[in-house]
Amino acid sequence: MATDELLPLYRQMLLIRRVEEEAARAYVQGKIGGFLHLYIGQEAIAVGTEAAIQKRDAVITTYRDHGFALARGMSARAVMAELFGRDTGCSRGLGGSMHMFDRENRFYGGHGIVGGHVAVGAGIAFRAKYLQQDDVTLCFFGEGATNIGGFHEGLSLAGLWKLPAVFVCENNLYSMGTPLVRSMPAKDLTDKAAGYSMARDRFDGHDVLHVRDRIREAVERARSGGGPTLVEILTYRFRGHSMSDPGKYRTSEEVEEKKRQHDPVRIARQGLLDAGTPEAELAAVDAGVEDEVRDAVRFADESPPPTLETMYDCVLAPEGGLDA
Amino acid sequence: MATDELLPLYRQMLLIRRVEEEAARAYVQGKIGGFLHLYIGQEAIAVGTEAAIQKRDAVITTYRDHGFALARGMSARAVMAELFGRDTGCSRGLGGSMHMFDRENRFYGGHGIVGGHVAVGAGIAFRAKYLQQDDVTLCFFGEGATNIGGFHEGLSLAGLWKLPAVFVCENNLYSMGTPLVRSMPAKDLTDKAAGYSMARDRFDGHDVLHVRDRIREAVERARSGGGPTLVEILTYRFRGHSMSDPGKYRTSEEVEEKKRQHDPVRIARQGLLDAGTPEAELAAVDAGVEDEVRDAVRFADESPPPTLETMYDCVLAPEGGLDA
Amino acid sequence: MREVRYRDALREAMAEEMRRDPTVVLMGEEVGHYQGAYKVTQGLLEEFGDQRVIDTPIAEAGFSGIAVGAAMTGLRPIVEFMTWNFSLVAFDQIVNNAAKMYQMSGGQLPVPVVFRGPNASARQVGSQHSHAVEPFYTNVPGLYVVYPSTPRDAKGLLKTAIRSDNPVVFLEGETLYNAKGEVPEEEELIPFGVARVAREGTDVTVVTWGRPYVTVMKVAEELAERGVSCEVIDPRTLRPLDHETIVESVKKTNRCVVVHEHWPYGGPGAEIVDRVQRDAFDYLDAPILRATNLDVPMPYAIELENEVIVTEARVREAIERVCYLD
Amino acid sequence: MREVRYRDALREAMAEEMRRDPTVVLMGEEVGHYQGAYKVTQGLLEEFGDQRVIDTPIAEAGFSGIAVGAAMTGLRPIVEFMTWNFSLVAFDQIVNNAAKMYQMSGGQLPVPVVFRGPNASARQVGSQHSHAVEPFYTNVPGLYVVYPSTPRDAKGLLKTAIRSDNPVVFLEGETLYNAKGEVPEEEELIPFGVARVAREGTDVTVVTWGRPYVTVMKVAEELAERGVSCEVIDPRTLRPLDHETIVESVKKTNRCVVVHEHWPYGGPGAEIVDRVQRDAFDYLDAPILRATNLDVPMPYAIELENEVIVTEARVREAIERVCYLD
Ligand SMILES: Cc1ncc(C[n+]2csc(CCOP(=O)(O)OP(=O)(O)O)c2C)c(N)n1
Ligand SMILES: Cc1ncc(C[n+]2csc(CCOP(=O)(O)OP(=O)(O)O)c2C)c(N)n1
Ligand SMILES: [Mg+2]
Ligand SMILES: [Mg+2]
Repeated sequence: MATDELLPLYRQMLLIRRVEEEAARAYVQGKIGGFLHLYIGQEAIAVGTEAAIQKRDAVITTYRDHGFALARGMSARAVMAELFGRDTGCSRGLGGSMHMFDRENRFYGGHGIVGGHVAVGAGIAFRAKYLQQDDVTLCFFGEGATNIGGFHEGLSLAGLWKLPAVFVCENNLYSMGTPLVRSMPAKDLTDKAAGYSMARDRFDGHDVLHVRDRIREAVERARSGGGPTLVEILTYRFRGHSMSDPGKYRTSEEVEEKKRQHDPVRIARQGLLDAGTPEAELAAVDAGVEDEVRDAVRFADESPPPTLETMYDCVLAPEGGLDA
Repeated sequence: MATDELLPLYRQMLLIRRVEEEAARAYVQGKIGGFLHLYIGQEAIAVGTEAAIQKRDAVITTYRDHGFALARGMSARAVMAELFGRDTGCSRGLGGSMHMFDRENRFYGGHGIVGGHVAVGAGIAFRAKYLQQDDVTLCFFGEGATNIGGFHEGLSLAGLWKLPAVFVCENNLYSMGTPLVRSMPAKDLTDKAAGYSMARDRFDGHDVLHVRDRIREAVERARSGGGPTLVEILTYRFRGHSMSDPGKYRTSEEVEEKKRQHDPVRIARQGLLDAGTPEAELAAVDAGVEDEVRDAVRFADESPPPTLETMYDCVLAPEGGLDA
Repeated sequence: MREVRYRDALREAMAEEMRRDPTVVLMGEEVGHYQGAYKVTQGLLEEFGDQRVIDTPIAEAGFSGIAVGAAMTGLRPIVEFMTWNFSLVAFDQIVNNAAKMYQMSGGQLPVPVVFRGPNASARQVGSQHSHAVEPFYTNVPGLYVVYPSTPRDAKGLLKTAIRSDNPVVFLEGETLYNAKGEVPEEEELIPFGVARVAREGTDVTVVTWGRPYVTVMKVAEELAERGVSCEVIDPRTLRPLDHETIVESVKKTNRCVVVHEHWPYGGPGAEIVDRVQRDAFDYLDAPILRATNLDVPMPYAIELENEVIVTEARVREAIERVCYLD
Repeated sequence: MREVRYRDALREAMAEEMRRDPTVVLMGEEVGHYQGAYKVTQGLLEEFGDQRVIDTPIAEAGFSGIAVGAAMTGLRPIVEFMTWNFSLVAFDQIVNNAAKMYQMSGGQLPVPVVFRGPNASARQVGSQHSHAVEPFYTNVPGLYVVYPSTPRDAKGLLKTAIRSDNPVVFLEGETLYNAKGEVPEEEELIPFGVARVAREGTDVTVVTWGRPYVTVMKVAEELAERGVSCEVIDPRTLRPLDHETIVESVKKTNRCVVVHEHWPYGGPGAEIVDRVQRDAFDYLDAPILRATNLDVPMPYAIELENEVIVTEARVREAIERVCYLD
């Protein structure tokens, strides 16, 4: 086990975890409104993916997007300020929790319509192929998205046109209150891959290095012209679907058991300790994360909301700006 | 070979063939407008299906619907009058070629949006299951429909809920001018079945008795609670996509070869002759069909167009009519 | 009369109709075990079982199409969209299948289906989740479009919708779910196409529906203190639209303001203006004005959203302007 | 000036822009090998190759989404819908992704995409294939909606659309494809948001677009012989709508008729009425009237379709009525 590889990934996962926890707190305090979908429990996927890809690769996901935003390199400040609806947020307070974007870091959102972003992801990959650029697009969605037309059409076209993309289902076993058995006709999601003439992979998503290695395979396939892969990663969300979910559809025993067995942050920390990393070193990392999160909250608190002018400016792009 | 089984099927296929040919003629004469999608070459599917099912079973299909309308028992008069836009047509001249309906014979159209009717077909099957009726719904579509969301959602729900339905792809190798290779990611459409947790079948569709027997298997599975089947039938259309298709995307050699090898009407006729049916008996059948078709054209010609009142009456159903 | 919440009034309507008619079946995301994303269907699974209260996967076009097919052949499905925003992926099913099946079949196949769910802003849920969809559906012949503003109307209209032999687009105000109002104990079926005069007045006719109804009633109270008498009309069904009632009112007041949450371009807002100027032209003492949401995708930030959603200030200003009070 | 068909004018626009800018890519069903279902893209595959002229499977939501994703990241896709009817299955992609990406991303991601194709009745193709979709798309901020009525406008506006950094809904009159008209040899970019006065007149302002433009011009000629002088205004872009030009005209003529093919409820038809009565109230000598398609799903029978599509008789009658000639 290479602790120098794992340590930064641990830090990144912890940062996501702590940002989410603070967001939950701020939500209860009324500083964040609307829907807030936390990524707690699934951190190894965003962070493991980032470790497997290049900066030039593209990522697009659902409304459960804070983890990817941070993993891609967005600052905790920009995330928190967006959640607080501030002009300094990554989407200038116009997007909110579900619509984080970071063009610089090639993070293409943050989408609210289940399945709606899958073809958009395929389109980002289409551009790479068209311009003969060698980046790969990673498109994430929940297992609940796999019955909807948008999923099917995005994968059909990507498979047909051999686009350089990886389609990753974060199967956290629930789609809001709906357990897998009530939403998925196939036993194994990747049974669908053959119908799209795609490669497939399926694995557990709680060990961040494992995620990295398996995602890397699919990314390499896409980059080398081997076409897209349909990947299913088994995971679990420790919180409700969103902050307004009372979570009655599963027992607290089930959730506690999962937390004990499958917490990616805890697993990584234990891995580091087992590999000989001194507790003090980890404590220093933890403290650094705390500072970063505290700073982010303060920053968000102190930032101004967007103005009406910003709002009007963001309806249509100024003409001629793209060619300039 | 049971000629008494085959003869009526031959007659039915010939009727479809001749109605289509006369429709093509009437189209050129300007008596039929809009789109006209002929079923010529695919007759064994509609007729073989009808031979496999019960009157109480339901059929729903695309715009290429005249064959199914006739196979279900609609009169040639009602078909031709609809094509001519007459009040005596099966849809009172409001629907036209693409929207033939026959509630009595449980023929549920005649739909113009590719993929749009697939979930509707699943809904007819849903009703059967809900009311604990034992009819089966057969839903037909072209291979071009298999990339669209409507197809996916209909099949996903039918597979998940084990609806008593059979989903049949009439794979005639072209979707308008698009050959299979440019539209289908998977090699074999039924590779998709596993993703919907469905049974599958795939066979050639030019021998009407073979179609009957294979469809019967899927229907029995559905009727006995075994859930839906995804069936792919390989076929060919001898005419253009619609009357306005110049058909430049395939060679006349290809079409002629197919006509020689795979004409279901000719195959059935030859089968009857080979089994000892006297030519005179077949000639009598042929003549009967001619009379029926000629009568249908005359009937359509002489029928009045629908009135404005009919048109207004068919926007919304009169309230209270269903419960009465 | 007893007080009932808008949310509960809707549930009562469904429960009563499901008791009455075994062909009524409810389907949608999280309508059953979860008790409804907005709890409108709470308790229905327990009472009617999972054959009649059906949790669907996320496949709006799929289950809308299933509902149409079932409705064509003997059932009366109620489809809940978790929100109307998600009807956009089922748009073709509603516009091309539900609305046209009866016509395409030459009158053979009525489609008694109700599509219902919360519409318009749910507060701070961003631009993909804040649509007021009435401009899309009111345009389409073959559909009824209903939009109750009070618990009583919610119940009485939903019962009518469920018994209707035609497809109904039933829009509920998401921010009205907690609103309380009087609802009779006894059965009440409110007919489509009949507007309700919510407040009588003499100086100006204000037409409104959905959440802005609350805003308008409040502004009307305030203006009454300042001596301006507003007649408030709630169309209740947007398609068909009872413009006669509106026109009669305008003939009396000679002024008209239309207030709504949908984007300003077109829709029922503009349609009402069109019909009023056409049929009450000689009676109008001022141009008809509209107070609407701003013409932008909904922003997340609360300060902005508060400006975008039609405000009391904009309603007041429009009324003052048509009354030449400014 | 040379005469060019509307269909060819559109092709010229695409070909010229594709020559100019390698990031322009065209995709849709049958646009390549088949040369376009309506032959608008004829020859483009041969000139630009199959990397830039892409035949898609039938998956409107899929390729619309792909176009949005490609546009967000550097391409300028043109999406051809075989007809706009089929955009209904891609409705969410246009309304929720194309129109909102720039806003949701706080101004980071412009979406320079053009969605184009034939709109409205193609004659006798039945109710699922005869939609005039402008009421759906004009409602949505974040989109441009363009609808040329002449070959010259078709070319000049499509070039502007392709160069625009924002999503454009570009509606072509299916029954205008064969219409001929003058189109300059030299490059012309026609700006969005500027209406065209197609015919000057003094007695009544007639606003129209799409196929009814032809009908209106014909009726205007006839009425001229009877001494009624029509000013005909073609908005060209429906969103943004140049209502100033219309209002100025009405201030001169004091009468207004709006003629369109979309269903009567709402849409640009009602929106134009709304703005005119609002901004030219004191100038109006008669109510504004509309002549429109009838409010029914399109019937197949030719005799009925001829009645449903806005007729010369209805246009004439509306003009006569606002001029009090009846
Ligand atoms: C088209 C559409 N339908 C419904 C919703 C409401 N909705 C948001 S998230 C969600 C559940 C999605 O579950 P899953 O795909 O498993 O992702 P997870 O939330 O578990 O990450 C639903 C039903 C939506 N956003 N879009
Ligand atoms: C959603 C949609 N997109 C496009 C069309 C136009 N269209 C009609 S039929 C057709 C080809 C369908 O091919 P296939 O499914 O193979 O059926 P076939 O015509 O061969 O029977 C197309 C593109 C349509 N009707 N609906
Ligand atoms: Mg999930
Ligand atoms: Mg085909």
